[in-house]
Formats: sequence, C-alpha cells, structure tokens
Amino acid sequence: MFEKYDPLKDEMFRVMDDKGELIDPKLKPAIPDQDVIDAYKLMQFARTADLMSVSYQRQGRMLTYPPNLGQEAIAAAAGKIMKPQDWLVPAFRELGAYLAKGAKLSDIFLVWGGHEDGSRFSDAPNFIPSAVPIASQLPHAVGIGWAVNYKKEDSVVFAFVGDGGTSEGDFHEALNFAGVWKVPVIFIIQNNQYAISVPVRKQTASRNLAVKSTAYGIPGIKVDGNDFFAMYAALEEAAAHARQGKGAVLIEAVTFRMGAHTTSDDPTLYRTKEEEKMWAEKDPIKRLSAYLIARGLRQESDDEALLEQYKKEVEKEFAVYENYPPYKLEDVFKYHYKEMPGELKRQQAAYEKFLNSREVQK
Amino acid sequence: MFEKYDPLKDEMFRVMDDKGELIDPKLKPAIPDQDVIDAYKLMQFARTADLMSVSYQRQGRMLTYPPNLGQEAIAAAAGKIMKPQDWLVPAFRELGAYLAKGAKLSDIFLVWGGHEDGSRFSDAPNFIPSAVPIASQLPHAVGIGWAVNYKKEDSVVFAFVGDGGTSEGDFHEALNFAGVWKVPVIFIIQNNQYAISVPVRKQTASRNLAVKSTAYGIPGIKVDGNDFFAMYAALEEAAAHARQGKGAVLIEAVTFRMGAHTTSDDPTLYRTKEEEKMWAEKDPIKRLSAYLIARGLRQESDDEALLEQYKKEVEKEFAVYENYPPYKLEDVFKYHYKEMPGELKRQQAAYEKFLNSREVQK
Amino acid sequence: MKVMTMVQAINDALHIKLTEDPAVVMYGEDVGVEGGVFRVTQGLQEKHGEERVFDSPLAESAIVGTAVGMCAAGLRPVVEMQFAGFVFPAFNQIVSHVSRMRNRSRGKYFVPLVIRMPYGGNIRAPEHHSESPEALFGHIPGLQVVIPSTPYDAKGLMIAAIEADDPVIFMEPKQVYRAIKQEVPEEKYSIPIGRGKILSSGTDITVVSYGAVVREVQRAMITAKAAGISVELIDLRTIYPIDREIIKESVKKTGRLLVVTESPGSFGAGAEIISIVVEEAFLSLEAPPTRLAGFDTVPPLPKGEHFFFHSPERIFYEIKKLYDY
Amino acid sequence: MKVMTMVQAINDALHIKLTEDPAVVMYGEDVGVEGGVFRVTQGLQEKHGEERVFDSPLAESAIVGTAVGMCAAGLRPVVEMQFAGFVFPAFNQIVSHVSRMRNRSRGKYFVPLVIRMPYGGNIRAPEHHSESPEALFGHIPGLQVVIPSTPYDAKGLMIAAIEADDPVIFMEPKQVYRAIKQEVPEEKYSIPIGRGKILSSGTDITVVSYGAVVREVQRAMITAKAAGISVELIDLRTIYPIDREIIKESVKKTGRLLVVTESPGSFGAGAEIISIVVEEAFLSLEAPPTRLAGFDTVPPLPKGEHFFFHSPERIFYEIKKLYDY
Ligand SMILES: Cc1ncc(C[n+]2csc(CCOP(=O)(O)OP(=O)(O)O)c2C)c(N)n1
Ligand SMILES: Cc1ncc(C[n+]2csc(CCOP(=O)(O)OP(=O)(O)O)c2C)c(N)n1
Ligand SMILES: [Mg+2]
Ligand SMILES: [Mg+2]
Repeated sequence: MFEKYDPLKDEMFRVMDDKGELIDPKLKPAIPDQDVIDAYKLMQFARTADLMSVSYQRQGRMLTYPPNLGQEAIAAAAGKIMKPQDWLVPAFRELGAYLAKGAKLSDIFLVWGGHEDGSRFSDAPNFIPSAVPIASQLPHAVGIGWAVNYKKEDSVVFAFVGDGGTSEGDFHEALNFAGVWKVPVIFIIQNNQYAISVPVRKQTASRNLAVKSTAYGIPGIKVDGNDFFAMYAALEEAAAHARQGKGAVLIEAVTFRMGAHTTSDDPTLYRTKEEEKMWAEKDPIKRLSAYLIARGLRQESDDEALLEQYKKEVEKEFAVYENYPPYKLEDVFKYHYKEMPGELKRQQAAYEKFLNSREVQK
Repeated sequence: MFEKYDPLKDEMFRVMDDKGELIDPKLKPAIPDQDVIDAYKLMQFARTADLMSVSYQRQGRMLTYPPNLGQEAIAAAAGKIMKPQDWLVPAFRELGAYLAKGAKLSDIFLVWGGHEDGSRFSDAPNFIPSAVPIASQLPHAVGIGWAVNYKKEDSVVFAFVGDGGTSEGDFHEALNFAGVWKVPVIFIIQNNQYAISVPVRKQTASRNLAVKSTAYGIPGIKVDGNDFFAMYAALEEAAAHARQGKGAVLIEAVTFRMGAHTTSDDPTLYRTKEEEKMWAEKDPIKRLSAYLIARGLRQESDDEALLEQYKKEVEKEFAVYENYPPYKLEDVFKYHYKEMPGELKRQQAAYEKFLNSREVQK
Repeated sequence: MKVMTMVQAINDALHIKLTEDPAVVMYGEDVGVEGGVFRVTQGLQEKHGEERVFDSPLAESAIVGTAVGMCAAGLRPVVEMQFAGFVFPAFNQIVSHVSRMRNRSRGKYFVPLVIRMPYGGNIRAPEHHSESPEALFGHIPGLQVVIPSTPYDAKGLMIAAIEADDPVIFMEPKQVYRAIKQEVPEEKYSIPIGRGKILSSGTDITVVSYGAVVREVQRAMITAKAAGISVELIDLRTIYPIDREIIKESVKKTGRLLVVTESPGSFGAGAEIISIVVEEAFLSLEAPPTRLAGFDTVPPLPKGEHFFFHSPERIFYEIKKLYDY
Repeated sequence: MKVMTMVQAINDALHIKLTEDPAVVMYGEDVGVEGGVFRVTQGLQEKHGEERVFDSPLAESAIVGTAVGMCAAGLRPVVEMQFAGFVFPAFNQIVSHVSRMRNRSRGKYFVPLVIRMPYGGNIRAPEHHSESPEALFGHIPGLQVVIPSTPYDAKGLMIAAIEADDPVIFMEPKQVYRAIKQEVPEEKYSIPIGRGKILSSGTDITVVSYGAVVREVQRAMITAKAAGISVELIDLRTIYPIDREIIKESVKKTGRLLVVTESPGSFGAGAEIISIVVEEAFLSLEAPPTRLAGFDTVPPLPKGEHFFFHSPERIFYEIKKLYDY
C-alpha cells in the first residue's frame, strides 16, 4: 500500500467516500464486523466525553480542554491496532487512543483539571503522558523503539504529532534517528489543517506532510484520516512492517479539527464557515455510521440509547475527578526525585512552619 | 537542470569525469576561460593556505585548524558565482569562499589562532563569521534572505553546512522556513562523507542528502562536488532561481575531506587507506588542472612558480597574524554591548586593581 | 489619559514602533491573524500589513534564529515565544548567537532583537504554561532581561527594548496582562533598561521584587503597615544588567533585605540580589538578607499552585520574621 | 594501586557498569568507533559491542530525547554531549522532560540518565569549547549536577550517577582530563552524590570550589600558607543538590567565605553559595562572603583567555583581601 499511494504525487489513500460507501471493496481491510462496531462505539464514546468536557469547561468545572471533535477515526483505528505490549506516545488530541490503551477518563479529567496525579495513568501501561512542548515527544518514541529492538520485544510504538508539530526540529531529529536506527515506530501526523490559527500552508511548503518521509528513508503515506477503514488498513500495514523489523513508517492522517484549538480559542478569527461546513460533511462518525447502517450492522435509532449510556459513564468519571482528594503540600515536592533531597525537605518544612503559624493565629 | 537530475533516483549531476574530461560538452556552463583559470588559482591558493595552516599548527604556531583538502571546487565555484551584494553564511570548511568574499587570510588565521578580532572580517561585507554550533547558522541565512525580500534587494544568500549538520533540528527548521517564506537562499551541503568519525550512512537513512529538499517544497540536486564545472553550473542556476524570486534551493555537493577533521583528529581510526585512495583520484584540483592543460589553457609546469608565489603570500599573511597586537583586557569586555553595563565595568575595574597590585609587588 | 491594561500598553508600544520605524517587524506563532494567544499583537497586522506582522511556522529555534539573520541585515525584529515554557527549543540560538554575535564579530554585527514572552504562573494553566526562567537568561552574557510589572512600565520599557541595539529578553507577567489598569500616555516615551524603581519608600526593610509578584508584595505591605513595619519596595524592572545602586542605597538605609521572586530559589535571582547586598552593604546589615522564592520544583498544576505562588500572607510572614530578627 | 588520569578513571567506571548491567547503553557523537573526541569511551565498543556503545547522528536534542524514551522502557543510558557548549540544542529535552518525567508521571516513569559533558576552558580551544553552564542546570528542578575534580572522585561519582534513579548532568573538567594522575582502585566503588569534601582543613578562611579551578585554588593555598593564612578548602563535587551542611559548618568555624568558580558570576553558583552561607551562618560572618567568578562575558578566545580563567595569583589576591578585611 505504501508503494501504491505515492505522496510525491499527492495521492491519498481512502477506502470509503464521504458518504461511507466503499470506493473499492478490495481496499477494505479484513476486520470483523464486531470490531468495526466496537470502533464506532469508541468514537462515539470519545466524542461524548469530548463534548461534555467542553461544556464542563464552560460551566467552570474544568480548566482547559483541547477538543478532538472530527478527528475520532484516527485514534479509534490506532486503538484497534495497538496490542497490549505496544506503546502509545501521544500528542494531546487522541482521546480514543488514550482510552483504548486503558487510560481512565477520570484520570484524563484530572490532567486537564490541573492535577499531576492524572498523568500517572496507573491503568495504562506503556503509555507516556502527554508532552506539552510540541513534537518533543517524538524522540521519546524513538528511544522506546530502540529499547524494544535492544530487548528483542515484540512491541510497536505509536507516536502522534500535529501538522504544526512537523515544523519543530524534534520532528526532524526523531524521524532521522528512526530511519537510521530502524526502530518499530509509527509516526502519525494528525493533519487537522491548523496549528491554533496557523493553516498548514503557512507551516510548510512541502507538497503534503507524508512526503517528509523521503528525507528519512522511511515509507510514508497520506491517508484520509476521517475514513476509519483507511486509517485501520494503513496502521495495520505499518504495524506489520514495524513488527517485522523493517523499521519506522510515517502516516499523514488528513482530518479537521471541528472544534476550537482549546476551550480558550476562537476559531472564527481564522477560518470560515464554508470551510467548517465542508469538513462537517466528512465527519468520520457520520461516515462510519452510514457504512454500518447500510450493512445492517446497526440502526440510526441505536445511537440515542448509546449516547445516553455514554453520558452517564462520562458523568460518573467526572464525578470521580470532582471528588478527587485535595492536593497536599507534599504532592508538590515528593515526586521530583526518588528520595527527596535536603533542599526540598527544607523548603517544605519552611512552608509547613508558615502554615502552622497561620493556624496559631486563627 | 534541477528537474533533470532527480535525487529521488539518486542521480548526480556531473560535467567532467574523474580525469577532467567533459562528459558531454553541452553540459559545460558558459564561463569564460579566464574565469576558469582564476577559479583554478583560487583553489590552488586555498589549498596552499590550507596545507600551510596544518603545518603551522604542527609547529605549534596555530591552535587548531579544519582542513579543506579535497573540497576546494565547491568554495571556488561559490566564490565565482557570488556577487558583491550577495551574502555568505559559512559553516567552517569553505576557505575559498571566505577569500572570494574578501576575507583576509590573516583574519582567518586570527580566528583559528584564537582572537575574536579575526571574525570582524572588516574587508568582507555581507559575510557572517562562522557559527561553531553545527547547523545553527542556517536560520540566520533564512532571516537574511527574508530581509533581502523585505528590502527588495537583489542579493542571494549562500549558506553552507556539512553532511553531519543535516541531522540537526536547525537544518530542518531553516529549510522549512525557507520554503514557506520563499527566500533567496542557496543551501549547500558539503557532503564530505564524514562528520568527524561518523560516516553519512550512520547520519541518515535517506537515499542521499539532496532528497531532503522534498520535505520543504524546494528544488534539490545532488552534484559532484569535486567537479568545478558541475558546481558552477548548479550554483549559477540556483542563484538565478533565487534572484528571480523563486525561492530557496538545496544543493548536495558530494566530496571528500582528504585531511583530518581538524588538526586534533586521527582519521585512521575510522576510515581505510583504500577509501582515501579512491577519493584522491577524484581530487578536484587534479581534475580541473587536467581540463585546463588539455585545452592548452595552462601547463603542468606553471604550478611550481604559482605555488611558490602563493606560499610567499601565505607567509606574509601569517606574519601579519603572528605580529598582531596583543590581546588587551578591555578586549574581553567591550564588545558585549554597545555600551558596557555597570556590571562589566565593575568586573574590569576589579581585575585592573588586581593587575596593579601585582605591579606594586614587582 | 487613557487607561490601559498591560496587554494594551504593550500593543500600543509595538504599534508606535511599527509606525515610526520600517526596520521593525514582528512574527511568531499566531501573532499575525489571531493577534497572539493573549491578543498582545491584536490589530497590528491589519494596521501594518502582512509583511510587517505575520505568523511563522511552529518552531522556536528558527523564529529566533531567523531574527538573528534579520538583525545582521539591518532589521529590528520583535519575536514572540508563545509562553516562556516554550523558549527552550530556541535556547541554543539565544545562548550561542543572540547574545554573542556582537562580541564574535567585534561589533560588525549586532542583534537589536526583542524576544517577547508571557511568563509566570498562578493563572490555572496546564504544564509548561507557568514558567519563570529569568534567572537562566540573567546568567547568559550579552543579554538584557526586562520584566515590567505595570502597564506604564511595560510600554516605556518595550519602546526602549526595541530601540536598544542589544538583545532584550522581554518577559511579560501574564498574570498582570489584564489584571490591572493604569493611566498610560498615548504618546511615545521610554523607560531606561537597567534601572529599578522605588515603589514605596520605607525605613525598616527593603523588599526587592519584579514582575507579577510585586502586586502580592504590595498587598502584604498593607498588613505590614498595620503592624508598624515600614517597607521600602523596589521593583527591579530589569534583571540584567541589574540596578546595583538602587539596591545598595536602600539596604544601606534599612539594613534588612527580602527578595521575593516566583521562580525556583536555588541558583535564582534571589541569590544574585543577596550577593550584591553582601558585596555592597555588608556592614549595614542588621539581619541576614533573605529570599522568598518559588520552591525548587516544577510549578504544580492548578490544583496545587496555591502552595507554590506566594500569597500576601506568606510574604508578610517573611517580612515579619525579618523585622523581628 | 593503578595510577589513572580522569579520562581513564571515567572510562573504567563506564566499563564496570557496562559489564555488570545490561540496561546500561552509551551513545553520542563519535563515542563509538572513535571513542569520543577526548577518548573517554575508548575501547568500550570493542569490549561491549556496537549494540551497547555506538555513534549517533549529530543532533543533541534527539540524543537526549531518545534517552528519555529508553529510560521509560527500563534502560539506563549514558549519553555524551561532545562539549558543554553544545548542550543547548538539547536544552528543551533536559528542562521539559529529563528533569520532569518523574514528577509529571508521579513516579511511573523516571529518568536514570547520565548526560556526560566535558566542560570548562583554559585549554586554548575555539569558541563554544570553553563553556561552564553548571549554574543553568542548578536552577532546573529535578536534575542532579555532578562535577568531579579528581580521577578518584570522577570514577566513584560516575558509578553513583549511573546507579542513580534520577538524571545526572555529569560535567567533566576537560582541563583536568589528562593533567593529573592519581591512584584509583580498579574495583567498583561509589561516592555519594550531593556530598562535598574537605580537601584541606583550615581555620581562617573557607574556600568553596569545584571542578578544574580547584587545582588553581590549591596552588594559591601554597602562597596563602606561606603568608600564614589557614585556608579550609571544600570541593563541592555536586552542585545540586548542594551540600549545605559542609559549607555551613566550615564557615561557622572560619567566619570567612570565598567561592571560586570559573563560570560567569552574575546569577552563578557563587551567588547561591553566598546565599546559603548568609542563611545558615550569618552571625558567624567576620567579613562579607565573596565570590571570585568568571566575568559576565563569553570566555575569550585563547589569546585572551588568561584574563578570564583564574590564576593562583588572582585567587591568592582574593584570599588575602578577605583575610585582611
Ligand atoms: C514548543 C511549543 N511551542 C508552542 C506551543 C503552544 N501550542 C500548543 S498547541 C499549538 C499548536 C499545535 O498545532 P498542531 O501540532 O497542528 O496540533 P493540533 O493542536 O492542531 O492538534 C501550539 C503552538 C507548545 N505547546 N509547544
Ligand atoms: C551542535 C554541535 N554539536 C557538536 C559539535 C562538534 N563538532 C564539530 S564539527 C562536527 C562534525 C561536523 O560534521 P559535518 O557537518 O559533516 O561537517 P564537516 O566537519 O564534515 O565539514 C562536530 C560533531 C558542534 N560543533 N556543534
Ligand atoms: Mg493541527
Ligand atoms: Mg562532513
């Protein structure tokens, strides 16, 4: 597949059209119907959580949140392809992949709600918490991939980055090391057309983002990121490639951020209604839903109950977050080193003394 | 030409073969014979200076020095193409280009001999002193290119980097900005096969270095860097492209560092005699010399007098360097800010007080 | 006079310099169309064109590195790091070139560059959005490090920074951005870099501070005053080159020094200021010069940030301790 | 006992850890085939294979960044920055990840990484080859910063650094690399990180120092002794976490402190040490604690470096001044 869809010619791999019809049935990956349904559910669950997060934020119950709206197919496909021994090195807009890896939604809320305890993700092994500095996570993925080879393990590393992230030096250095070291890393660019307000055409003059693979001697492919099947097929092949010891792969997943950059962003400043409408028609959930309905694998009316159930689940998780025990002074200090150095103990003690003095005053 | 020699197919542009015979006379750029002779002389002068620098260093009269031996054609071609209004943003192995830009050899000796005054290069406008941190000069070149566009000037920026330098994040960021900003910058990679001891194949898995242009939407070409005519033609076309407002270009100049990395390096640790011999046969000076002799433009025997004269010139320049006035205390301080802040004045005064106390003791 | 927030005051300064000097250009992530995530450059692209104020790709090293090149070619760029926590990819360009080009070229090239960055915390932000790395910049020879605490100072210092022929790291306390308003002249004025300011005169204790935390000190001073402690408050405004004189004169008078900073204590600005005082006013000291700094930790995420960022209570507690020494 | 240079001692430590722990791997620019530009890793690739000791592409950010990933996957990499002056491209990885991964993940992931780098000057080297950025690292929460001054300490501290579960910036004074030889046990031993060492006991003045300049202090002490001044010399060996106790106890005894460092003074290590002394031993002070640091300048190129790097004469001059205070 990687040879067939040449990014130098700007070809894009698609399996479904915008209406959810198969373009060519032979392109459809061999995936059991039930798995497709599960993926659809994961996308719906992620979207429910996503929309609710935005509204929690509006209610002042959440600090900030980066909506995934419109990008759910990518994470869902990755979620389906990743095996338990695989690693996930996320950017920050792959909620479905987090969940698939075992991350509890309540932990995710904790992160965005402003508590480091969330990023421990105790239930999600082989999952690195988000690195906020854009693209700086990619070298980590390569290092993990190197360790996988060194330890002769059977793992693949799934590493995410945004279109804006491709401009950072760390993108380049990571992919270059990945090429030389032949590491089992799949780099997934979620090209959602914008980096905050900056459109891709101001980000790079390259034909597309997949061609950047040429610079590193690794295969690259441009994929319709709103097409679950295309993403699934591309990731499946990439994972096989990596697992066979053939090294890294670059996938550009073409998609659109239908929401704001984060809850503090105002997209009307930099994009048009038309653009938003055009992309709304390519909504990955609508497309997969149409496919499933056409095949009789589900009914339109199923959604209502499903979404109602998901809403309750999200509420439950949000309650866990909201009732999380308060932050303690020692939480500021105790995770910086295995054993707290004297300097930190001294600083904590000084603060405690101050707190005690206030108690005395009261 | 950039379309004809596809780096994706690993094609390399050459005009002469290893013996200095034209491969196809049509490929030869239209360059007056006298200019070719001048270029040959520049290469010989650079080589003379280069070899003498190494021996000065061995005599303990110079601190460290990075030999250019074997790479002279690239800098000479750039030297011929650069116009007075053009900018040179060097790496550190382009002696001929420095000289062509007006840099005095005595200043170059000052730099490597350990005096900042050399890097002022008063006689060389539009020439940025070497940036030692590898590849960090490339963004500067792009910024200058941006300013050229902004001020609607007719300049081109010649920016050099080594093969090792292509791995740095700054290489990527600079070329990416160059693509988006459409700046008149020619990036010249001197691929001399090694970064100190590390061969190119450990540096990147890309097919060659010219293909990296694809990642930035700019033209790229792989050129025989030991072929003066090929370099001249490629640079001429690149400069025209840039001057016409078409933006940046990437040229990979394939060459070989015949000497050590610097005078403190020992190449026997990492490369073979065979390899060195193979490349010695491609010596750019031998090739151009053969061409000129075959055309009757010069005689083998001319070299002796020429080199003798050059040796004297270099000796004269070296004497200027060796007799350079001693470093003064104020030279440490006075160039950090336009006006010295109080803090620096205080530190200088304290040191002067110490010096005076020593005088008193004596 | 017009009443302005710090965001407006800086915007005003940028607008003035864009208007009067064609060598001034401005870019960075989201600074053009959007006007910056904090809207500090809002409207400037409309007013001065896409050629003068524009969005760049997402790459801090190249943002700073290209600016170095522009300076060599005679321009005076003002670039933005979206947050101080994201300046680190540009660190090599700053340490190796911005600060050194003048010395390296013995004055042939210099870098009249302003690197703007919102810094500091206590605004309930995610990781990497609350950093105060000013002490790192203070240690790098060749830089000037400016940190205003009010809209008025921000405008005057920004004008001075753009006009300076040497690079300025211009750190904007984002906590102050919209938190206070002040009368700010609409015309051009500048405030010299390298000079602190006595915000209140006092006789018992000198407090040296800068940036957002100055306001918390002022709040603490209300309590101090009530307790009969006369505090002299110095807003440094520039971290490097530091105003030795103003610190020295004050401590010679009061005999007591408290430095209040929000960044981690160890190897921080407090240590530098204490050392200056020890060097300049040792015999006047009546108590050990003291620093109240951030902990030697990453700023905790919002649920824990109240422990990290100084409350007026904590500041008063330290003032009192020092007074009672 | 075998007599070793610092280069040999570090090589020995690396060899011991490579031998006993398969989780230890080593890479960087030219560290494999060539054994590093200073030959610190010489022979290790032959002995332990290309899989354990190897050359990487020329990219400091990725060298450090990939090491962070290896740590997450359970390895204990040791990476080299070819010179401390070239660590800055890796600064973001160090500040944002090396130092923070443990806190960010609340202990789930940690970074038992050693970042080795030859540092310091006075070796007649080109620009960017003489830097001493230790104070920058000292200010970054989550790091440990180790600087040995002798072959013996270098070996023991390197063993400790590799075994530590938290990151260590391991700065090797290149001026010392081959300049002194010392008896060094061939077996494994370790020296605890965070502990200074009293190199000579004395009663009049405490000198705190570390790295290459310790030798110059020792030379100055010969003159001091002749002049009847009894100097207590402390080699810090670790810059962070700093050994507060050893400094405090010494200055309580002597009442006088001189800090000698080679890096620029402002916002430097001297300021931190002075502040510690002021905090811990104010009432014992008989003279202002003083710092003799590098100038606030780029280290001058070789023709001017004698002005910048401290001579024993200059150190003695400062000792004497302090003694006479
Ligand atoms: C090094 C760095 N610079 C700036 C930022 C601020 N920032 C956060 S997200 C973002 C845009 C990212 O765009 P993209 O990579 O396309 O990802 P997307 O948000 O579209 O998913 C920016 C500039 C950052 N987090 N890190
Ligand atoms: C950022 C940085 N890292 C490391 C070095 C040390 N160093 C100097 S030259 C060199 C190799 C450069 O190789 P290449 O780019 O191929 O240029 P060449 O020396 O072959 O001309 C290295 C690693 C440096 N100068 N800068
Ligand atoms: Mg994006
Ligand atoms: Mg090379």
